[in-house]
Amino acid sequence: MKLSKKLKLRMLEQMLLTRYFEEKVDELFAKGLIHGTTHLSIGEEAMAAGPVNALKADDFMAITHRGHGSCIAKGADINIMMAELMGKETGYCKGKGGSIHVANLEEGNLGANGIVGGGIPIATGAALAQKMQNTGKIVLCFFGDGASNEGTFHESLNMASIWQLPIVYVCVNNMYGMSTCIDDVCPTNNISDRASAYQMEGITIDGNDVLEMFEVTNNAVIKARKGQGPTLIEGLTYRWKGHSKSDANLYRTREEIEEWKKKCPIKRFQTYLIEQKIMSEEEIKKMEESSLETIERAVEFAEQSPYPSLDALEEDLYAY
Amino acid sequence: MKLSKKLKLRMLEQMLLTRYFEEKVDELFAKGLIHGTTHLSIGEEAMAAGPVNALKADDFMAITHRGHGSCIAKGADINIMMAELMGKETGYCKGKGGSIHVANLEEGNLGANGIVGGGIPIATGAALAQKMQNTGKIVLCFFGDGASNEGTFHESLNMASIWQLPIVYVCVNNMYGMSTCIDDVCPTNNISDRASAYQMEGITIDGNDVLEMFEVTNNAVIKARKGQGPTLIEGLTYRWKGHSKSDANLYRTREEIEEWKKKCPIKRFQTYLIEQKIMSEEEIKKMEESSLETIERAVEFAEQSPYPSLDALEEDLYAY
Amino acid sequence: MEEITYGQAVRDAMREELQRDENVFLMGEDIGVYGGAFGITFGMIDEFGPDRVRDTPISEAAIVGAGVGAAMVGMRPIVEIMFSDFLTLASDQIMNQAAKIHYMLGGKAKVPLVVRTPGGSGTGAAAQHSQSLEALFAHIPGLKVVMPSSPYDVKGLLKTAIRDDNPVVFFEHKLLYSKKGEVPDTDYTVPFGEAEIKRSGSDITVFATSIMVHRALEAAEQLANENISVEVIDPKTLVPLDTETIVKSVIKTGRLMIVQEACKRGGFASEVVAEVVESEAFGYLDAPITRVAGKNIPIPYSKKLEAAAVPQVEDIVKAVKEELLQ
Amino acid sequence: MEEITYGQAVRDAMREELQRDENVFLMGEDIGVYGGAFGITFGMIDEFGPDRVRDTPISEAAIVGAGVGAAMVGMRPIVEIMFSDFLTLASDQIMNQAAKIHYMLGGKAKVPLVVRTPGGSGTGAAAQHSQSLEALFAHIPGLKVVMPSSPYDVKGLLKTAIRDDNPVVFFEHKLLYSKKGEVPDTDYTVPFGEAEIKRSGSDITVFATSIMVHRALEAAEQLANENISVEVIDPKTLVPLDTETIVKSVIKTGRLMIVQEACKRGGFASEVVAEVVESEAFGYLDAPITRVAGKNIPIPYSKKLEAAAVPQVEDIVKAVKEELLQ
Ligand SMILES: Cc1ncc(C[n+]2csc(CCOP(=O)(O)OP(=O)(O)O)c2C)c(N)n1
Ligand SMILES: Cc1ncc(C[n+]2csc(CCOP(=O)(O)OP(=O)(O)O)c2C)c(N)n1
Ligand SMILES: [Mg+2]
Ligand SMILES: [Mg+2]
Repeated sequence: MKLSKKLKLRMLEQMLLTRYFEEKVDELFAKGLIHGTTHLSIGEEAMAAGPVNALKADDFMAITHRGHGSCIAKGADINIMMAELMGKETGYCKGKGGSIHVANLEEGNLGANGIVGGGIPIATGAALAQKMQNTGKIVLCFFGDGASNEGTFHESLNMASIWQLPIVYVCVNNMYGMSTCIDDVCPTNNISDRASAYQMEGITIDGNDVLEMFEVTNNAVIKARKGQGPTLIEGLTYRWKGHSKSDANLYRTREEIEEWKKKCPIKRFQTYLIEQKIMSEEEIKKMEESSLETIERAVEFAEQSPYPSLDALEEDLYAY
Repeated sequence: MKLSKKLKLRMLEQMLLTRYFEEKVDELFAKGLIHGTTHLSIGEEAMAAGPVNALKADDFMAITHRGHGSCIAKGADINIMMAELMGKETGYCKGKGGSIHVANLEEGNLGANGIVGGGIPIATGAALAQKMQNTGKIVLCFFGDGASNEGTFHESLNMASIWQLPIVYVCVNNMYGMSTCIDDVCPTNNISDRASAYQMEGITIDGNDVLEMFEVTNNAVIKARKGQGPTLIEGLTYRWKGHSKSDANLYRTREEIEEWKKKCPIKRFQTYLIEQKIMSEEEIKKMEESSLETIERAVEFAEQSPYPSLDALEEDLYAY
Repeated sequence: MEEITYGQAVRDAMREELQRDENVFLMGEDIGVYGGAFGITFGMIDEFGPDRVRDTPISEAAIVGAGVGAAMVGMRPIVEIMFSDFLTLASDQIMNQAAKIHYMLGGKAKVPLVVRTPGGSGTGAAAQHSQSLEALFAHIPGLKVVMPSSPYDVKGLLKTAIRDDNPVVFFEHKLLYSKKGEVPDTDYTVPFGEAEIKRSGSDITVFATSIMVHRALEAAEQLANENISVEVIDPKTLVPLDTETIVKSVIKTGRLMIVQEACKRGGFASEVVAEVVESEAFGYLDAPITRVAGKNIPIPYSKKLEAAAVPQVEDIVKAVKEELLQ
Repeated sequence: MEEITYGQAVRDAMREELQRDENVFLMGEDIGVYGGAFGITFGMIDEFGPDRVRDTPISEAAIVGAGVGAAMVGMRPIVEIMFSDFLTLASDQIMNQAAKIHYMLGGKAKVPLVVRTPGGSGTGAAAQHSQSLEALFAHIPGLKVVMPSSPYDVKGLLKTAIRDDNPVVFFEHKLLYSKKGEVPDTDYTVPFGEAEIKRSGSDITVFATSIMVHRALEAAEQLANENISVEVIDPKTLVPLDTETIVKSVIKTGRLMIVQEACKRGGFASEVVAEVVESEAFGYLDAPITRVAGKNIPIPYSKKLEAAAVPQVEDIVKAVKEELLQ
């Protein structure tokens, strides 16, 4: 499949924005400007940009607690995201949600979820609605390797299969659920092996290859849109940072981390773009700089935004 | 594998007792002498006698709402069972549990469960305990085709596999969960196909063939006892009666029911026993009569037993 | 006005809403050909087809979760959980997802979902099929909790629930399904948060929910023979709760008794006590507020035990007399 | 006596019980090398091995369910649910299985299971990681519900829980883990069902749970400067509840305030109100009983909102003063 230059540039930019966004979040967290908990996807950027770009603007997606990259790929406004993480009134959730609840239905983002596996049935229901309403839209559902052990995974994939729903399940297999190596808690070689339990196609691919992630997802999206049912795609990737704020990384080796850093999905994509003469080093440099600026502006925006007023405390409980 | 005559006779007797017990329950229910709800396994008797006889007396089992046959096969006292169904003080649960909660830990019966799929993790935990305590005992876990769509099925089988627990899962596939045909809610051909999602051996066999049920379970029990992990065995069978008390059977055809009645597991076993000259028709007749008498005596026992006194109402809430 | 059963009223409400709004649909275990465990949806699959009267696998968490997801993108699902005891299997989707999404997302999403489910004891179905779990859901902000007692109410409240843009947990009562009452043919709704004085009286206020409304009314009738005048209030919805009507009544009668089927400890009755104690009615109380409630035990199977586990008419009669002596 | 943290006290209780009884074991997500989300089990896997400090898949229902099964056949599992909000995923196993098995089976089986879990807000973890859900479990007969507030209590209560033959839901508080207090080196237990007067006073009784005990004590300290004498009662266990101590105190002070972090509506505070109103203390009340509780909203993320969602020391001070004016 031939991808346009424009799309490739967009994906690189999203990956860069994600990387810089999260590096900044890490920094702000250390400084106490972002509080609570936040989960960084540094090292996994291809797993967001690849699949999400296979969607149309009005398709839906449900994401995980480690979802900054998917939000950005779906077109989230970085300013508004940053404001949310700082707990500001101008954030996506008016400061009420924070990092693990960023959502924006207008952009088709059904939201991150603080409950591991909690978003899988929700995505499945959104897909059911597409089918019932004949919208031609599809749903992309992200979850982690660890989440595949939740009962909701099983119930949802089964439902999607028997009803042939227009949904694509993407498992971000970064080898660990918190400290727990997936090999210790999942007896099959691949998580995609579980698809057969639902008579579903299951595919495992290199999650650090944004082009492959795009293509494989795109095929699954086309299939889903045609009414040919769901697919389970597993991308193999790695989280460079700790699970969340307090993680001594005792469950994995420094070597393993370093090994994976060498497989950086962004570097890899950049090398490809240069080798294929799609971008020059110069152009990449520029994109990096402008992305960094975008993040700086977002921090400014967020910092200058007000905190929600106490009047907002009991608002938004019920819809009217 | 060569089964002793004694074992074969015992299995036939258990199957007869189950059949007569449940026919009596059906009758008593119609008369209003048994109330609430009760689920008959008539037509599925081989699925209880076969697997359960592969257990030693001190092995454990967890059963379903449709569990009279398994109780009887594990050695339950028919009198006490009948008393429980009539809500009498002399019943297994002192009249507090009823048909869907018959249990007897002393006989290794962890209990029926009113929650579909609710017993699967419990059985799995009992197996974990056997492994940790190195008892050499194993656990047999029954559930229905419908139950295989509950999240607990997935979570539990996964756990049993990663920990290589001494447990044998037996799926009683009677084609329906209430009115819902398993073909409509499970996309794979067999439920045992799901075992591969847990790197577990999965086998589908004729659930009306008590000898095959015994043998296949027995092999799995031996394997489990050796520490070689769990197995998922699916037996194909059929429930002749409605799901529970009020079932107009609109979801299946009279022909289908009649077709399966021809495959009666008891008749089939009796024919085998006669053909193999293990029992004479005369002996079978005698066994039938004595089994019927056992049931009649159980009814008498139960009828003569007192209802629990109101003083018992708030007893047994906490263990001391 | 026709006399129809409570079960029929539930069905009619759903039928009319399915006709009115193409986004409304039903989903649950065995609700199609079987018509659900209590026959409530019987025949509806013929009228609306298997798409809109959708049989599901036995997967409570995913059933409700799929309802949440469908609701977020514009549908108005009515999900049936066969027995309210099984809500425990879908608790995360109800309590952590449906209830919180609107708030957590800063008001940017809504979840117009109805979870219908029968509760209550009296059918001999024992501990795992007989609970009254409304208090669990009333405690979780973001949910609305409904407990209709009559055919008229159940129909009007269910319509309100379906048209509400928020998640509603709708508790029907198994024993009420066959109860008859007058229901108009015309489209009507019963508002949330408006209690009804089902019988007016002057000696004591009895606040009762679901089937206990009927037992309280029967008790009131008996007590009337002894010249005791009982006012019976049915809140209809626990969330929102019409505290005003209760407070007014207590100010009038000076006495309050709360009757619920659910286990006493931590039941919704306690909440009503606390609300009234914090209200202006406190100063008007001539006697302590009492709760007549289910015992703190699982529901036992044996018939007499089962009946003794929850309030019966005579328990209410007795409790009112004792209360009046104080 | 040594000063140790609440978190350390939890760990010590488990270590000592693991040493004492070979049937005790731990099971939960990331409790091994990681030491759990709050580091409570850190290092225990080295001491007791991966069999007895068992990391699990992310499968809350099966974790608790496996605990139930293991408990039924003689083990004494301590199961950790990483955040108490996730209890919703294991509700069926806790409420319909663990809680009911002993009763439902006519006393023939027992379930000596402890479900340990941190609750509470204050860490900025937002709506799905900050709840106080004790009321849900206190409503279900067959469970015991514990809410320790100090290092001494948490250690002694956890030991009691582990040695108890019934299922116990044990709520720790995230913000208390670092709280220090004196704890004896010798083996001791703290009994269930015995409340403690953490500060004695004469003007008003304040009943508080978990972290609110500390906020109430601080409020009492401030109020003492204004010559207001506050008695602070910590029930330690909600089920069983030591009503007697509360009633006595109320008879003495004539006023009762209940402070809880959980959402107000349907919280355990309401139960305490109802119990006291039904007791002999009713006649001694000089003012209405009030509840100072969490707002009826999910916990918001933004810091100031989060703090405003639950009672703080100044809220208690203010409420006590208002109460004394009545
Ligand atoms: C139901 C539930 N259980 C546990 C947690 C705590 N928790 C948060 S993230 C996480 C690991 C999830 O692993 P995975 O699905 O692989 O996603 P990853 O964090 O690796 O992106 C855990 C255990 C949770 N948030 N929700
Ligand atoms: C969690 C739960 N959901 C639904 C039910 C209602 N119910 C009882 S039995 C049953 C069908 C179960 O089907 P299956 O597992 O195939 O067992 P079978 O009845 O065929 O023996 C259903 C839906 C229940 N008891 N528990
Ligand atoms: Mg992971
Ligand atoms: Mg079946």
